[in-house]
Amino acid sequence: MSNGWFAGLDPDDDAAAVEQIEAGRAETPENWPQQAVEAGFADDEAAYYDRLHEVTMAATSAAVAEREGADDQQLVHAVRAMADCERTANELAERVAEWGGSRHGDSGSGVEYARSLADRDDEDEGDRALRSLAEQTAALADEADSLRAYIERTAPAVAPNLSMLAGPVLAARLISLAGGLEALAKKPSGTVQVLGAEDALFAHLKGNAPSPKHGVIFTHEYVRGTRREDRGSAARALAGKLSIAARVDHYSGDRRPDLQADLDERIERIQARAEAGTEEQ
Amino acid sequence: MSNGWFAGLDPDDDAAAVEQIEAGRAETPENWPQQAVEAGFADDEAAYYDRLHEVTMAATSAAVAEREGADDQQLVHAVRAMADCERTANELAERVAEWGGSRHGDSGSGVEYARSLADRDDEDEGDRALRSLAEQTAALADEADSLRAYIERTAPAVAPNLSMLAGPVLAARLISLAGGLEALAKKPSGTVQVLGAEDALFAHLKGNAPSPKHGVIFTHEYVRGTRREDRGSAARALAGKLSIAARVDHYSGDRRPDLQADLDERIERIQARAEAGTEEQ
Amino acid sequence: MTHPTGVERHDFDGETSLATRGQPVYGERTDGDWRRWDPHRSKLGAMLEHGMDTGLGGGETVLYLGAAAGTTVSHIADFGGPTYAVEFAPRPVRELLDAAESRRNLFPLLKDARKPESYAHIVEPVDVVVQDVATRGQARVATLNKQFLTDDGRLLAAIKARSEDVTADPDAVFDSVRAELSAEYELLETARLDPYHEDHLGIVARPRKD
Amino acid sequence: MTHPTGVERHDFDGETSLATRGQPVYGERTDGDWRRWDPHRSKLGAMLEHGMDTGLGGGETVLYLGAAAGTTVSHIADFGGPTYAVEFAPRPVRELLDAAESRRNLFPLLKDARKPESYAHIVEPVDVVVQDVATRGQARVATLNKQFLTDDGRLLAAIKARSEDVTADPDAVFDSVRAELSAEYELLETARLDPYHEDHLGIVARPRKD
Repeated sequence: MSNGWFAGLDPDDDAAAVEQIEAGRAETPENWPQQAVEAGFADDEAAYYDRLHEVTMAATSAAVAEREGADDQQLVHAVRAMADCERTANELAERVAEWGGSRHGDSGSGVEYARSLADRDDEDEGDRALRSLAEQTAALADEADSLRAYIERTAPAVAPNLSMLAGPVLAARLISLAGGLEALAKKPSGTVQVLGAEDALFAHLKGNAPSPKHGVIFTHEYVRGTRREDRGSAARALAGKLSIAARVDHYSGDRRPDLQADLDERIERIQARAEAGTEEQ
Repeated sequence: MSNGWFAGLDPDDDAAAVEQIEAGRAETPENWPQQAVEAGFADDEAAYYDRLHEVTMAATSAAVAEREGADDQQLVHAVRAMADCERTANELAERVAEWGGSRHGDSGSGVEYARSLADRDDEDEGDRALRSLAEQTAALADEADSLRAYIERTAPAVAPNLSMLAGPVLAARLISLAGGLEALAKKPSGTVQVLGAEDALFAHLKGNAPSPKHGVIFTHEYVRGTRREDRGSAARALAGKLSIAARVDHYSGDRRPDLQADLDERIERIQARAEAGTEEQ
Repeated sequence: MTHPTGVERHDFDGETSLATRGQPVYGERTDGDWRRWDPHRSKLGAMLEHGMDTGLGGGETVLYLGAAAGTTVSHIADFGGPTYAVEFAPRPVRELLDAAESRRNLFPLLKDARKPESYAHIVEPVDVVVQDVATRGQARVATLNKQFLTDDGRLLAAIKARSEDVTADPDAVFDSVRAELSAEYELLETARLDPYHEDHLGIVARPRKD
Repeated sequence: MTHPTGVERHDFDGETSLATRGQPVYGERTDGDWRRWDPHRSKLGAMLEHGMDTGLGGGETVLYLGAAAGTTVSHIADFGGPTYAVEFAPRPVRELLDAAESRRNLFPLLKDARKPESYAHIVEPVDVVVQDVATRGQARVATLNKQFLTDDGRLLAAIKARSEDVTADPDAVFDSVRAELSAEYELLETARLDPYHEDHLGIVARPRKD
């Protein structure tokens, strides 16, 4: 015999009812309306159905919100897909460059070269085959661009503060490396600082290298544009603000322009060390 | 001072002249017609130019034939491109399956699933982005098919006997693994037998595994379709005939239907062991 | 063909169509309280327009698999009894929730129809299982959910050929689905749903006794 | 503008055009012995149609880089002296060989114009270097081959913008090529080759003394 969703529940306990709708299980269906009335959960079948309606509406609304709020998962898929397209476009572009070089002499490389082949006249079947491959390569690169545009539109909706500070693509990358916005929000800023530097981190843990100063956040102008000796400070400052932004985005959804102002000021002071000739204490 | 192409040559030695046109070098150009007459290579400048015309026509014809005969290189590029497209199509298909699964529930995988997404209605931007990626994946798979068709048309022209015995795609793969038709023709049949099994071969040489019985020729029906205990014999017989075929294709260009008849007979005898219950001696 | 109680033919801009009474859901035309049940939008509507003998009389307890945004299931709830609506994807369920707001007998569930154990603690035995899931393994879904059907219950399924196999010939797909379904169901009637829905097959079946 | 000896204007189907005398090569129209030198097919032909002062008088010794299938170089050999034709790709050289069959002063060479040492043992100092190589580094090719030009020789080059950089603005590309070329050459005249050839620049230059 199985238990209905209402088994053992207080008829007024909404949270528990929703939990049972979402997570409860049964081997076989049974005459739940009758059992609910017999168990005293409801006065009669009409009252049971009223309660069932209330509870399924609430549980399903909550489930939808939870699944939809996982639009960060869509962003993760998109940014991984963009990386896949960029990588595969480059791999095919190498093949195109080798093949093209054997037919026309060393004429170039990369996706740019593949695009230029799209305009050539075909002299024979080999040219046609190569041009088809070159067009495919260009299309893959275009797909990467298209995904980039999608990310630029979507990331600010999923994580507005993080996108403000890091730009939409870096924001999506951090979310992807962490495995989700919630996961990112739960990481300490020291971890956020080195997300994406896994190889360097591993080498450090094996005793082969100093600890990495920064992971993918290196691509941010505030780190890349800071002189080498101050990059650690800049990375730390940036990672700190990004962590706060991720938490605000996940837990509250408020807009926080003060985070940008604070960050700008801190970076300015760090970068000013270069002119002042100040060494980091 | 540099030497002209004719330096030290017998004026009637055509082969040596062609060799010098092709392989000779000089730091700087000099008044070659004058030097040739002075050296006695030609009676006068008119005679020099006549000889130069003869010799450049011959040398350039030979060079073109040699380069064009390297259409095996085009085949190599095409089969490597086909492998690249198949691999990248599958990589992107994995990404599409992950992304699609998050939006629609586990609905499938592989390129087939990606193709099915191309027909869905878009409900929102995320659907559009995913569909675009799915279409790109399908296009890559189509490109692999297109290259396969090119290889099927081209391999019999480049290596007719090898294509007859192995089928055009396997023929192209063997040529690619060897690095060219000439390189394949020069390999002993024992090496041809295990081309493509480099990982297994390496493990064997390190002492970790028995020697591999077959490489990419495993995909041939004559090996794959033979029972396990006779596969070594079948692979040896096939590799032997493929080696002969490659040599004929590279050196002479004759058609040799007898190779197919011999191979068929040998494989028949090997496969007959299964019915006779004969163990390999 | 007698219509179920609560389903009538009405005139909408010069064209007669099936209709039920309830809050409009998807911009359908109305005639007073009656809203048009568009066979082009609804597979079950198409099955009824084709005169298939669904056995519906009105007031049945229904389990609907693949409720999507609620187009069809809202009509069922208009003339049916307790109606359990199962849908996997969150996006259309937002709209299903709107349709269920004004229908006290419509119970929306964000669940996977391939995992009946995840809603068997909620859904009672039903008179009718209506199925419209665009996924592979549609016969399997019907088989997994047979446990909800009373002995004299009905399965009303719309099978989409392209979801099973996008490259194969639809007739071949339908034959295969019918064969697999026949293990657990006795097929009473099948009909193609053209012109309303291309490459779809409507099936009326009853469960075989185990 | 005086034409070189051996180059005349002739009438072809109601249109006058430059022409030379020799075996037809690429299906061009003929007027008796004279064959039409089509400026749409030939960059040098376009430069002459534009009235550029190439300095050609007829009978020059010429090194032609990028001879391709022989369209232009065959006309040059018709009115020139010893003509050395260098082309990298084997496919067009098949046709170049056909054009050279009947021209005893045309010497075809399957060589790489970026490696002059591979033909400097064959090619004597020349009066004119004609260049039409669709590759990156066109200025560099001209520089590498400057050693073949006599002090009062001429470089006649057709520069293709898209070969240097397929994404950049052609004028920017031409400026860059001109700048690089000016290190080793004095540019005497430049002109765009529209409408015959889009995004091409014709250049007449003479070598600077080292």
